[in-house]
Amino acid sequence: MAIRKILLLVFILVLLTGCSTSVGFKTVNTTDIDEQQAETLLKEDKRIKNAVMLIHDDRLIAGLRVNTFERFSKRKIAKELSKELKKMYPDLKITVSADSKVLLETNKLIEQENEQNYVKQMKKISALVKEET
Amino acid sequence: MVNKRGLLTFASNPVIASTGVTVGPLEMKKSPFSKYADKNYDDERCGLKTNEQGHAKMMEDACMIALSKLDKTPSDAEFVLMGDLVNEMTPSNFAASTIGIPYLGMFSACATSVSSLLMAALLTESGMAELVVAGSSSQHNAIERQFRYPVQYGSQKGATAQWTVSAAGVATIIPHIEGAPIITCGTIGIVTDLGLTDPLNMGAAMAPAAADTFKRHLEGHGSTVEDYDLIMTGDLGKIGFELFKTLLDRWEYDVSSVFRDAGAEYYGKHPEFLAGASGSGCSASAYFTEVYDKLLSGTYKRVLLIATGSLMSPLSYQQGDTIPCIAHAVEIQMK
Amino acid sequence: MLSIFITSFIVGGLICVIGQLMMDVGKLTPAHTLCTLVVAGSILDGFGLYEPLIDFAGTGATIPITSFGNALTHGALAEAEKHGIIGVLTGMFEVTSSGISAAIIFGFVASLVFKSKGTI
Amino acid sequence: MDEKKYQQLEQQITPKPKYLKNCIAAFLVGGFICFIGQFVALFYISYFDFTERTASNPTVATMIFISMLLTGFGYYKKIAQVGGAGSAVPITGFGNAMISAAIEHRSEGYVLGVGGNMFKLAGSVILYGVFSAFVVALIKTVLVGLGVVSW
Repeated sequence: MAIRKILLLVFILVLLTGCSTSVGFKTVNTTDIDEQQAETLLKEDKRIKNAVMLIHDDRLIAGLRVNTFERFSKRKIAKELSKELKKMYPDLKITVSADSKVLLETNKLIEQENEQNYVKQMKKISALVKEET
Repeated sequence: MVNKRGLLTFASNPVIASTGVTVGPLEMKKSPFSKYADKNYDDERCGLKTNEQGHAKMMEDACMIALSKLDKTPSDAEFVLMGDLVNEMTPSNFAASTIGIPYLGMFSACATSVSSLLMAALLTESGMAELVVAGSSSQHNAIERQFRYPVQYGSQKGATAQWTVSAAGVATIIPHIEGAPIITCGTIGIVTDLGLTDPLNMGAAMAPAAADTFKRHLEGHGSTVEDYDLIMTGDLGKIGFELFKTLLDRWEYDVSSVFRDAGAEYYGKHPEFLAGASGSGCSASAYFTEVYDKLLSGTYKRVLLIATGSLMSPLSYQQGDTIPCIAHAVEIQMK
Repeated sequence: MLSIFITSFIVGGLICVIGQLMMDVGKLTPAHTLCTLVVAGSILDGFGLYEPLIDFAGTGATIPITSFGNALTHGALAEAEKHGIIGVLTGMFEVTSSGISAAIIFGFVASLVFKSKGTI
Repeated sequence: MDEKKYQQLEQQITPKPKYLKNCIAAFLVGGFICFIGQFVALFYISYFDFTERTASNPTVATMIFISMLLTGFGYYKKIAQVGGAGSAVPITGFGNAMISAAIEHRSEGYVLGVGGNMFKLAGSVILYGVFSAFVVALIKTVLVGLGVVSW
């Protein structure tokens, strides 16, 4: 009985491994601000596994996924990066979060490629991030 | 000189004329004793609204069955002595109110089956009664909820935990006639408390009481283990029964296969029921089914029944008190 | 995304093992065990250690009862940060009410629908 | 036979709990409940406006709902017999404590029975949770006020 349970578990885990998609690093910029600086900042941070960044209008949203054992301090990492980005782009409203919801939503937004939606959705994401503290 | 305290001897040879046993659905499925039972129910509450009402109904049906086997009605019986484990024994009270026989509530926890039998024999012996009904019962849900947790609450039970049976066992006692098992003597137990406090290991708490009563009975009535075809304890369960046998072994009694425990055997030693069965219906329904039938058929000539009870309440063990225990013994012979 | 499932399983399982050891070795009743764990959760949050655990293990840290103590303390601390000492009293149930309210509501619904059964 | 000797004998004969087996069972059952919870949380994150953090509220509520069904149909008891703390420690066990008490005491009526007894088992968890939270938060607030630690 126990063996069957474990087998089932392993099976589920294997399934999950197959499904899990890794988005890598992705940046979309609809403004003429230079995004290179931000991109390298995220890419060179070894703690970060995946990142999706969207710059539109006067907003910058970055959804991060950190390495498994860095998750303990993922809030701190997000805060740190947020500060640095603020330094780089003092004119933008910056939202950085390591919450997978932000990553998912931002990614979805980019994949929809509907620019009219951007402002509304980006506001919503920022609001979600604020709500949780 | 042999100490005669607590010993009873019945010179007039009162007999158990008939028995009535009702069991719940789970017992019907899992218990080897249930094949001797007179009635079983598909529903734990016997189709009634509450567990306690079902409990009373089981008791009442058992009484009616025992009486009907003698072609008697409740109005023929002089006394009814019975008890259970619910607060203030309300199921027995309600059952007594329905059948309308003069009633004495008996409480010795799970030893009620034997204590009521002894009292019934005494009433008959004294000449005050021609027909006495005696018995006890328990119902799993009602007891579980009172002594432990709600029935559906998930708590892991250890190997010492016992399962309260849903069953009622009743016997009718009349003055001597031929061809019925005779209640020859008995021993009233002394409350024994060796300082155990775990309410989920009652077998261990009760074992010394059973051993004490056993020793006093054998010494007081001058018998030996070899005289008996069966020595059956009530609801010690597997662990309590082990302890009981160990104690007797230390006192240099011959612990042979004549020793059995109703609680340990009640569910066919099924591991799901852990240490076995308990409850005042356990000993009653085991004694008044298999043991009584085998006495009638002559398989057993002389048996000693020692029912054990732990006299605690949820209040007492939560206040940190120990578990006082009692055991009563009755000797039944077929001549 | 995947690793959260594994960490959740392991951390949640380990908290339960602690509970099991308290029950088996420490001979505590389930109620005592749960109370101790709740208190432990609230103390951990006092040191700011429980939130990182939630970030690491997701539901592995929010489903065990320890999170209940954590959430109560967290609510109280968040309010205290804003309103000072009075916030300790007022903020307590800010975060956690969902567990208790769900248990109350579903408990009542269950009492309407189900009957207890003594089968094994 | 005196008390001490008997208690020693009792200790000898009473089987010890199977520590290792119980712990493994608790680990698997408890871990599995959290694992299921993670699926539920993922569902709320993906399809509703919940972040990882805020999703824990609906997740807990959903787990208690599942616990209600398992309790009502009599399965939770069986899981608990195998899992031990693995089923008692997760929030589903808290739900089970309240729900089983509510079901059990319906026979005494909805106000005195269900209402009065629902918190019979779970009440102590709420009490100690609230009280310890109060003490911890109070100490921390005072310490912050004194400048010993920061938020």
